[in-house]
Amino acid sequence: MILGPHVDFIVAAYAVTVFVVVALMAWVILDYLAQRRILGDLEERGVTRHSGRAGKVER
Amino acid sequence: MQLTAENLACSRGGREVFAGVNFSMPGGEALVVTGRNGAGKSSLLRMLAGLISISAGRLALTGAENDATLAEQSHYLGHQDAVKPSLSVSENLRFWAEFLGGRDAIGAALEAVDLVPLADLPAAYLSAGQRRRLSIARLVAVQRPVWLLDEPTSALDVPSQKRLAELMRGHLVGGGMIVAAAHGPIGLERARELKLGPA
Amino acid sequence: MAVIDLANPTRFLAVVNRVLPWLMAATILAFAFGLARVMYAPDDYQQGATVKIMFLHVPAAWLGMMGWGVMTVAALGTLVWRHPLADVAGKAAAPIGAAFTFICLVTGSLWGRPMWGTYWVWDARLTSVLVLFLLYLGVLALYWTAEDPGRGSRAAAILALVGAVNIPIIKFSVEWWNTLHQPASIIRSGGSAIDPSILMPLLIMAGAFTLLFFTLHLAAMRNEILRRRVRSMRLMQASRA
Amino acid sequence: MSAFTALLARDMRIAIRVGGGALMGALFFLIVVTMMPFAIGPDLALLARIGPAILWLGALLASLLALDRLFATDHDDGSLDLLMMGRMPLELAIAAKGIAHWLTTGLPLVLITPVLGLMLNVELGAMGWVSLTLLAGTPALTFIGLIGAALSVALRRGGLLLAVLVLPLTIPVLIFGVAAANAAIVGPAPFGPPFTILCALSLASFVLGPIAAAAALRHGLE
Repeated sequence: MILGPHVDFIVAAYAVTVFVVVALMAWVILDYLAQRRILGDLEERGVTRHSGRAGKVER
Repeated sequence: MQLTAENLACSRGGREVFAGVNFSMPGGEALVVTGRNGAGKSSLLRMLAGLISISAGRLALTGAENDATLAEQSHYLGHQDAVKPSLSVSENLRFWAEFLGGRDAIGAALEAVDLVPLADLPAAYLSAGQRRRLSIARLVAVQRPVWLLDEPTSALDVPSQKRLAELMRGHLVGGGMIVAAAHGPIGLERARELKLGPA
Repeated sequence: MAVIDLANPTRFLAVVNRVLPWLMAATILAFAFGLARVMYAPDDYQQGATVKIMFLHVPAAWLGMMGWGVMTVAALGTLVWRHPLADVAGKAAAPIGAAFTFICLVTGSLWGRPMWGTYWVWDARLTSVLVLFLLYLGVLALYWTAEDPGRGSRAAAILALVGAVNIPIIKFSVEWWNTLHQPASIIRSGGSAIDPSILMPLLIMAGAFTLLFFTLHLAAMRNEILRRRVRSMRLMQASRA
Repeated sequence: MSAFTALLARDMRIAIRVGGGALMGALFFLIVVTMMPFAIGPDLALLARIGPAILWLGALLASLLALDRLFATDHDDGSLDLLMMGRMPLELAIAAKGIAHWLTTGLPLVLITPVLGLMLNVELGAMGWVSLTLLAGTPALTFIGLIGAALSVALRRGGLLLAVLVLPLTIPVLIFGVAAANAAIVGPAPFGPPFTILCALSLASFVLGPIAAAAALRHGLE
């Protein structure tokens, strides 16, 4: 494969694309881990999503 | 320590709000300012806090730190809570503690207002009463001799009002003083009353 | 039946968890295959080796536009059917579509420098893509500013629909503006039939990028569902304390 | 942490959180600069010649419009009362807010300038000079803008009032900023004198802005 006189531009284009795609993937993965961690934290403290006890009569 | 007001007057926008207010109180005492709406309760507190200028009369705090003004030795709890919704509960409190130059007592202060379980929660999730409690935590986190409280019990439920009353009693026992504006009882048994406006 | 099943976020999460690894594998395979074909693709007689940039640029342009298409459909879902997943789909599509539009702009200007002698010309097509990018940034800013996700996504849905109606008008007026000011001075190889030896790799790359888009989109949707779960749990926590 | 750094850190943290205004100025800048060729026409030679002026105007508008809510949010939620009661002089508190605002709004403007320069066909080397003038000049815009932000809070009016009050005050910054940029790109006048004056303007406004803003807040909020 010979890239000719404009090799810099071609490499730069691929590099930018790889960078943006990697950034997107990092965003998705880190965000996923962060949300999981917070959810785990909240569950550990016994917080639930639905007001489980709200309907019942407290004695 | 002695807080003295002599012939204090306040006029706002050309209208006289109050005039001839006199009181003198030593440390360890509380003063409850009462009066109908518009009598100038909030204005008096803001004047003590140095937020509005004194139209006439004299105001002095003696016997405390010598080179600090009254405002710099006071805590002011106004109608708004000075809570930033995007910061967490502990971030909010830590900022005010650092800004007001207090000691590092964030945990104890959150404990005192019962907000420890919510410490990491963004303040946007708090209810009005919880925001109020976070605001009160500031008074505990940073030691200042004078507390200026503008209707401190508003938005608080009964247990929180009781907890606030305990905090206020502790502050008085420690030699501090409290000036509070209120419509109803705020839970202090031995407070002097200052009635503003025509009877 | 399947649609109703997917409407439930919990069920949707389960499906995503099952599908995502396969989708990822397919994406990687498609890229491996596509890039291999790209390596052996011949040079263009006019563009020379820079035609290799086109294998990134053209799919990115398509996906940038498709991202807005996804947002438009999701916006209808939000506004008309009030579908809970539509909000999530629209919000997740915005940054991904913006990223692909950005790739399109950058690769385009990196291609333009050797071909046209400048990184940027106010050519009708480039300018339209730039406007699309600005619209994406507007939607992202809207999501970023709104603290209440429900209100934010309805506002963004309206903006997405307005944008979908407006994009053709913008495109038309930009073309008119451009021809008014600038007689055709740019040599473009468009119009002539593309040689299959270039077209095939291009299509494969487009497929690979599309798979990548959907992989990222599903993963981002999953994050968004989790984020809303965190929000409702925090609200619950605050109301209990 | 001192009160100054605490306030600085708080404002920056709020700016980058959800609902904060960081990068919004840069986005506005990008859009304003993009609109210019639609009005002027896509003539690259013309755009290259007036590019620095367009960039400076865009940066001016972006940094002023972003200042709108700087004190208003603190005023609305009661924080401003406490900031005024602090042991730290109000002037310093305002300076801390100004620095935080410049770091989250002004600096991004400077950083994206080279990209916008490409679109206006300004050469890469020349772009460096324009960025340098913006780096030296945008602090002046922010700190002069503080005065307008304080006045608009004191008068309880937001939005355009700020621009109306402040834009005339920024004329010197605009003159010497564009002059320095043009001197660096096309000459023949030397780059040094206008750039030095630009730096002097920034330094002077760094002192005068907080003082005037503090006075406006003190008298306005009684």
